[in-house]
Amino acid sequence: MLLLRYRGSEGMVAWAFHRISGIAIWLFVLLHVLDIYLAGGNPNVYDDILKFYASTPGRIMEVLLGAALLYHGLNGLRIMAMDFWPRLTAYHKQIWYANWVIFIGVGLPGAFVIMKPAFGW
Amino acid sequence: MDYPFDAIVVGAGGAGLWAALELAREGVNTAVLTKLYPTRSHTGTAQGGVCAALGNLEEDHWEWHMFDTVKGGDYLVDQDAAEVLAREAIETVIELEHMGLPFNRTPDGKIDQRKFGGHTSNYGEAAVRRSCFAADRTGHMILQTLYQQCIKHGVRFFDEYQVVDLLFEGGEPAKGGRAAGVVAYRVADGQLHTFRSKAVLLATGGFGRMFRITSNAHSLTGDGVALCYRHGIPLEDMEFFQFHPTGIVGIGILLSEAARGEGGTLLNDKGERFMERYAPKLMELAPRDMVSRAMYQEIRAGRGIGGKDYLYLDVRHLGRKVIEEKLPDITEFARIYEGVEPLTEPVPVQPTAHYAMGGIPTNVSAEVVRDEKNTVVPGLFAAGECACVSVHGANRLGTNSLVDLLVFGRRAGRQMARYAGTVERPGPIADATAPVHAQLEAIRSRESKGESVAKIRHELADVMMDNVGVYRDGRLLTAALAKVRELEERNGAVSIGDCGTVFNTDLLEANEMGYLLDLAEVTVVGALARTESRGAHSREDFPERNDARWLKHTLAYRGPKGPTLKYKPVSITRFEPKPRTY
Amino acid sequence: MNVDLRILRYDPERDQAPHWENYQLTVDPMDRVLDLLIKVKAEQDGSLSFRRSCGHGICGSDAMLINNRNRLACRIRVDQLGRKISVAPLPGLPVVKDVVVEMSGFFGKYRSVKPYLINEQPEPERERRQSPEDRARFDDTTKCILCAACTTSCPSFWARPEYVGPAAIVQAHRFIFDSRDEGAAERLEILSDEDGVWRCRTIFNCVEACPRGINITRAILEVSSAIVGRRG
Amino acid sequence: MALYSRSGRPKPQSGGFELAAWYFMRLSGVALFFLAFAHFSLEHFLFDPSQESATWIFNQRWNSLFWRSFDWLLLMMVVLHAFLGMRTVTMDYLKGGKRTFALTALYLVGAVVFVMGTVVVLSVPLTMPS
Ligand SMILES: Cc1cc2nc3c(=O)[nH]c(=O)nc-3n(C[C@H](O)[C@H](O)[C@H](O)COP(=O)(O)OP(=O)(O)OC[C@H]3O[C@@H](n4cnc5c(N)ncnc54)[C@H](O)[C@@H]3O)c2cc1C
Ligand code: HEM
Ligand code: SF4
Ligand code: F3S
Ligand code: FES
Repeated sequence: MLLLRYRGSEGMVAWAFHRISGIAIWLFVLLHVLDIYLAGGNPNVYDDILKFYASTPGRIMEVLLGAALLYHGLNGLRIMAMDFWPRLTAYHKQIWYANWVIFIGVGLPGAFVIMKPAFGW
Repeated sequence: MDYPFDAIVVGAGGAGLWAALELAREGVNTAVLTKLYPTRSHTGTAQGGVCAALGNLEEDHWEWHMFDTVKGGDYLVDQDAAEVLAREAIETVIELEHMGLPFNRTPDGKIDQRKFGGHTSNYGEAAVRRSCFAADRTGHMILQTLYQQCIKHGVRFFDEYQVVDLLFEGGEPAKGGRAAGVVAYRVADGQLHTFRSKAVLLATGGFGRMFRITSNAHSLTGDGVALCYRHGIPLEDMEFFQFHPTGIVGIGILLSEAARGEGGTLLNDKGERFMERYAPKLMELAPRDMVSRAMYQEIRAGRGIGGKDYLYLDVRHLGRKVIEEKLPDITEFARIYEGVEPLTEPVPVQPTAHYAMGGIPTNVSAEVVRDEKNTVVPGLFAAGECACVSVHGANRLGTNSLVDLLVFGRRAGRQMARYAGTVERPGPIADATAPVHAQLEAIRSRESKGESVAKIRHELADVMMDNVGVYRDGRLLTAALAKVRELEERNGAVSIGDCGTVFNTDLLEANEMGYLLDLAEVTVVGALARTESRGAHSREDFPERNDARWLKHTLAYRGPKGPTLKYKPVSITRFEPKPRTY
Repeated sequence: MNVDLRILRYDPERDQAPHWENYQLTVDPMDRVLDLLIKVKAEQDGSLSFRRSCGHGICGSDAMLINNRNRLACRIRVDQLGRKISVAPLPGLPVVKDVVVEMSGFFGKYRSVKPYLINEQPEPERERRQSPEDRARFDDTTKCILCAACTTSCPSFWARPEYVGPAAIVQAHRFIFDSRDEGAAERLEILSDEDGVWRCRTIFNCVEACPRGINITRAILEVSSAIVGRRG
Repeated sequence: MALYSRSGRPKPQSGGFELAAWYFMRLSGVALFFLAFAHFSLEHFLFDPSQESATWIFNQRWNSLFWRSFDWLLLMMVVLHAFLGMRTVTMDYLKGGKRTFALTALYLVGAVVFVMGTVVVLSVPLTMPS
């Protein structure tokens, strides 16, 4: 598999993550629309689903979803910035690293807030 | 396969492509055959520029350019040809601009020009800005631009078709035969094809690969020149081979004269600008033969860097801006291939085998001529480095090769179009491929017990470099001749490691080795005979130029016992020979 | 220094499929991979096929996959790679033999973008004028040597071989942004096609691979911006 | 061997659509950046799933035209953005019949999700007794 063998650099990793996170979010959205649809028809089932979201595995899933969304969103902005100001391509790696700084800076506290109830805090 | 065409161009460097373009514009049914993809041709490596007396920055005249060419060539230049070169340089450069070549520009938008070795104002007074350039990628841009235009005009290319024989109708050229086409080996599958044609142009480039340290591509093995020689056409002035002063130590990759044109200097071990002793007026911008000799003398006198066989090229004082904007590629080369940073360190350099002044004799219409009386071989043309018009005489000036390609490539195309309109296409030739087929099969079928081609190649490169280099003498040349003949003998029994048909480069390299050996022999024999020093040919046993005896072109014919030499006069129209000082 | 050289060999007349062969060599750290290949061919196996010409990164003959990255064999030194070196053909193109790949598709795409100056105005007596700034506008993309390292490093091209590819876009860019050229509209039309610039996912493998240091992605995005600007 | 030579092809086929899709990916991307993060923050930081229930949704969240429109806009953007994105991914890795099949499935699922979401958003009565 070329994709795994070829030694790309930051740009290739950024793209791979973007693609993977995009697909992951899409799968979640499918699920989410389904559950909210059920809520319309049968509120009790929906309450059960919400319980899952509030459980520890549910929270881990939410953290992962948030991470995917955050990465995808930040990298999406990176791509768009370059689309509209092509000279930024010279700094594509730096922007990517900046994205990670934001990702950690926003993501860690966010994850903490979401996970807090799971530890009973 | 048998392909009928009206014109065939062998080689897709600058010369071949411009000829093809002219033919396409005239609507002649043309094929270009090239052993490499066209954009891989060696023209693409030319860095410095192409001279034309545009006078964009200071006063300049084509007569001055012509004079410099004649003097630079140590008066062995045919002056009628030099006049054509200098005059038409101007219109061809303008035409290239119209084709889209991205020249560097002056602030008012004209083509920018810079100084180059041996190019002067007012017949030798001072260096003049005559070289038109596109950074240090002039050759690359010429090659690309011409290829682009060929695409635009729908030229038909046969990429990776290596021409291995020439076809004649009505006997060999010496018997009055006319060119009838070529035999080509398709590299991808090993098939032989015949291409029949009214007119055939050879534009196969040089043959620097016979030397160990050379700026030339691996593919420059003199195919077209050797094929002519094998068909009885004499070769002209082969003893003149130019050594460029600034090659990368050990491997010969070129650091363009542009570095000196922009103000770079040459230093010896003591940090002296030694050129002031050899050419006080032009200094580092003296013609290449002189600078290379000066370097050899410094090295011999023990003033090479650390006593070794190289010197320094120093561009540090030019500043980052000039270095990065005007000399980007050669800066890269120094970094990659020597691990040296030109911004802060001087770059080690040594002379490198660079350019063949000699080659297939032609007239100013690029028609191949076959004897002292300049009898034309009908339908056979040559242009570019493989040809000898002769505009470079005993030593080519920097940038004049590109001018040569443009001017005579264009002339070749136009003359071929005219000629093709006047004759019938040759008919199919029985067994056209048989001789080469036998020749290639002989190599292919040899048992893998013999020596390898690589061994012969190394030995040839060594002896040519050491004995037939910048300085020569009778003893060294005699020894070289014996060695070359021994190698020819041994080459008859080499074996190869690939017997297949698909992309068999082993077979082709073995075949090319034969060409190089032929040409090496002619070079040595010519050099041994010429008992004078002129331009790039410097005999230590005959250090003076001798116009009374040697102001004439060598013609080497293939004979049963090696080359036989004849001579033909030099055409002198405007400038009488004078001593050559700078 | 000793190196382990691994080459992905394939001879269609003998082999079913490509396979790795190992070669032990004693070399100088300043040697380039091309020197190694020449050495193997001279001393160990004459049947090894590869393209080469200029030997110094100008002709574009010897782009190949070296240590899992596209580069020119004549521009990469042993000391930059270490003791283990692997050499394979450019990815994504049909293999002819060993590291030689079929280039006609690549050049076909190059031709499809009209890579030549289009200007039907009568030619002036002297050169057309162009300011140094206008000249600088497209300088980067004039450097391309059509080595194919970029196009064959692009995951988008691997996925869809129909993608016109970075090299062809670079060539188009060189003309679209040349103040003397009048064919920009035609080229933008060609490149706005579904296999044109939109296939670029800003992966930057091309930039990383380009031996001429061209900022290819910038060129591609400038072309797509030009398309957007023209239509939008 | 001229497997993927494009030379000589006279006119591009679907330039307009590709351009529109490219453009829309960017526009919807910007929109989503705000919408999706607002949505995610609302559900996870302002509130927490443990405090939420179906009734909460109907009574609080969706008892406002603004939030309903907000969620519906989000849904619309997500569906279009993600489906254009998935279209690219599908076209990259699938060929021939498989590609046609996957694309059709994708469009169907897209339409279904769109309809389902819209139905929920519209069918819940706006004012319910608290
Ligand atoms: C490093 C370097 C820098 C230079 N810089 C300058 C400079 O600044 N200015 C200047 O004026 N000159 C310069 N020169 C010299 C000049 O570039 C060359 O002399 C010139 O480009 C030769 O062009 P050509 O068209 O004759 O042949 P090439 O460009 O060498 O092309 C030869 C063609 O012939 C084809 N061919 C060869 N054999 C066969 C065969 N058997 N069958 C089919 N095809 C064949 C090849 O495929 C190729 O297409 C430089 C040379 C070098 C080496
Ligand atoms: C948070 C804000 C978002 C931004 C800024 C954003 C931005 C982008 C951009 C610019 C692209 C185009 C990439 C390219 O052309 O190379 C893209 C692709 C994609 N997006 Fe988003 N997006 C966002 C949210 C989402 C969401 C919520 C989903 C899923 C439901 C999603 C799924 C996808 C998919 C599947 C792709 C295609 C990936 C690919 O081609 O590799 N995106 N996104
Ligand atoms: S853009 Fe760079 S990598 Fe691509 S073909 Fe041109 S030179 Fe090679
Ligand atoms: S690698 Fe490919 S996706 Fe674009 S940035 Fe380069 S062309
Ligand atoms: S041999 Fe010319 S680029 Fe490597």
